[in-house]
Amino acid sequence: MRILYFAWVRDNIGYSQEELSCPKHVRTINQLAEYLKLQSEGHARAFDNMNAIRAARNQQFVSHDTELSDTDEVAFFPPVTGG
Amino acid sequence: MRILYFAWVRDNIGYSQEELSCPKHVRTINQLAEYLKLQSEGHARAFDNMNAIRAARNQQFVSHDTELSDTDEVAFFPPVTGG
Amino acid sequence: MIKIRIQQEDFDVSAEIKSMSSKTVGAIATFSGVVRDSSESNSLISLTLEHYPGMSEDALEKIAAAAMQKGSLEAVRIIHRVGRLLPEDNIVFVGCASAHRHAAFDGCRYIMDFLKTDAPFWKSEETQEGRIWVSERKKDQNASKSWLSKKTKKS
Amino acid sequence: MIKIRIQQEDFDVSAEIKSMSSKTVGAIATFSGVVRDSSESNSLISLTLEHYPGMSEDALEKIAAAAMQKGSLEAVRIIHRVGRLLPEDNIVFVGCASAHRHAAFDGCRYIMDFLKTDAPFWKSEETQEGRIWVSERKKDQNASKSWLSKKTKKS
Repeated sequence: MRILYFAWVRDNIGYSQEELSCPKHVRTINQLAEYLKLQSEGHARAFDNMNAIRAARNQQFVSHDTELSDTDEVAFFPPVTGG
Repeated sequence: MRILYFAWVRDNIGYSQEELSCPKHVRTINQLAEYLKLQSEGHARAFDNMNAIRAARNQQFVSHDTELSDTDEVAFFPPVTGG
Repeated sequence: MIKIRIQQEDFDVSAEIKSMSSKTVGAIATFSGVVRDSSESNSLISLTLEHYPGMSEDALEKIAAAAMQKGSLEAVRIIHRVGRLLPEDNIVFVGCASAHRHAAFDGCRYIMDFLKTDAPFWKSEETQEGRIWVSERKKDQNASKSWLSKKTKKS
Repeated sequence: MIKIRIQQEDFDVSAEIKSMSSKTVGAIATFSGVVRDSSESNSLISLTLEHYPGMSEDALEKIAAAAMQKGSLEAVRIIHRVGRLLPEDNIVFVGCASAHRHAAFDGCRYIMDFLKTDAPFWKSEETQEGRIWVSERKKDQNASKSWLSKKTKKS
């Protein structure tokens, strides 16, 4: 699975993307975030408050209970502030 | 009194302005139009349907029952179509 | 700040936008009215704009001032061309600058709605069949009346 | 026709308007978003725009297509700048061309409202105190939600 980070999510984690294979029990966006929190202090900070996090699967906004597959591109970021 | 004509009102009358002194009984925009209708066939055509005519006194839109004085600048024209 | 111009010459939207910019302006909305190919009846050769000099400037100033007062606008521009114009020529420009976008959009729309009913300009169209005066549009009357009952959206 | 661009370079509004003109276009509404001097807290030194390449283009295409379908627009342009910008620099341009003005205004407003909530761009502000990420604005959420219940005005 390819995972991308943007804005302060990336600043906390320290890099903008990573590739990883998740354990079988990690099936949704929320479960992926919980799993990522174990990776580093930066990840833990980034995913501390999931209400402040938005996610995309294959470049479409998705809700946190969306199921994932291992070939997905998943992105985590704050609410958008463009325009 | 200075009287100005615009758009098809002017086309009917054949010129764009005239100066005239009205008889005492001509006191409102409507009465002025009635009086002007007697001046020529063109005037009569221009003021045939007063519902199609708008007026300004001293460069402000006014209703047809507005009273006039001899020093006023009065203008007659169709509804505006700019923009 | 308000600037009004009535002129034969064309205008440059980029230059107008630049002239409205400042450190407190975050949003600039513009409107350009353009001569269309089709007249009320037929294919259009030209459009001629006539106005009531003196009254037309005053009317535009008054509309711009009302827009400024209604919304929180930092700058307003109105340029109305007069004379003979061809298809695709610009007719009118309105620009509104504000800190926020809703005020800028509302300002442009307000000015265009009232310009259509309260500014002494008249259009005549030249087609193969000759020259006709454009007649007033009921929906323009309704558009400007709608503001009397509508509250301004704040951004 | 829709054209979307995401770029570091500035844009020229006059050129964009020209590219939207045609014989059936009578109304062109534009919006320019500009960097203001003031940040959420302090005087602003610079603003940096980041985006999610690929997804950001798709999101803008989708918003433009929805605007086209909603109103009767003949052309839509969206340009979003990315990278480091200074006060008074342009951030975003939206242009909508239509036969009539109400559709053009509605199109611009619709696109800006959804761009603020549905396009993956993020702003960070540099001030004397350092760099902060701009937080989402509740009123932007409300502005885009309001379209779901609102009927499009026809001109």
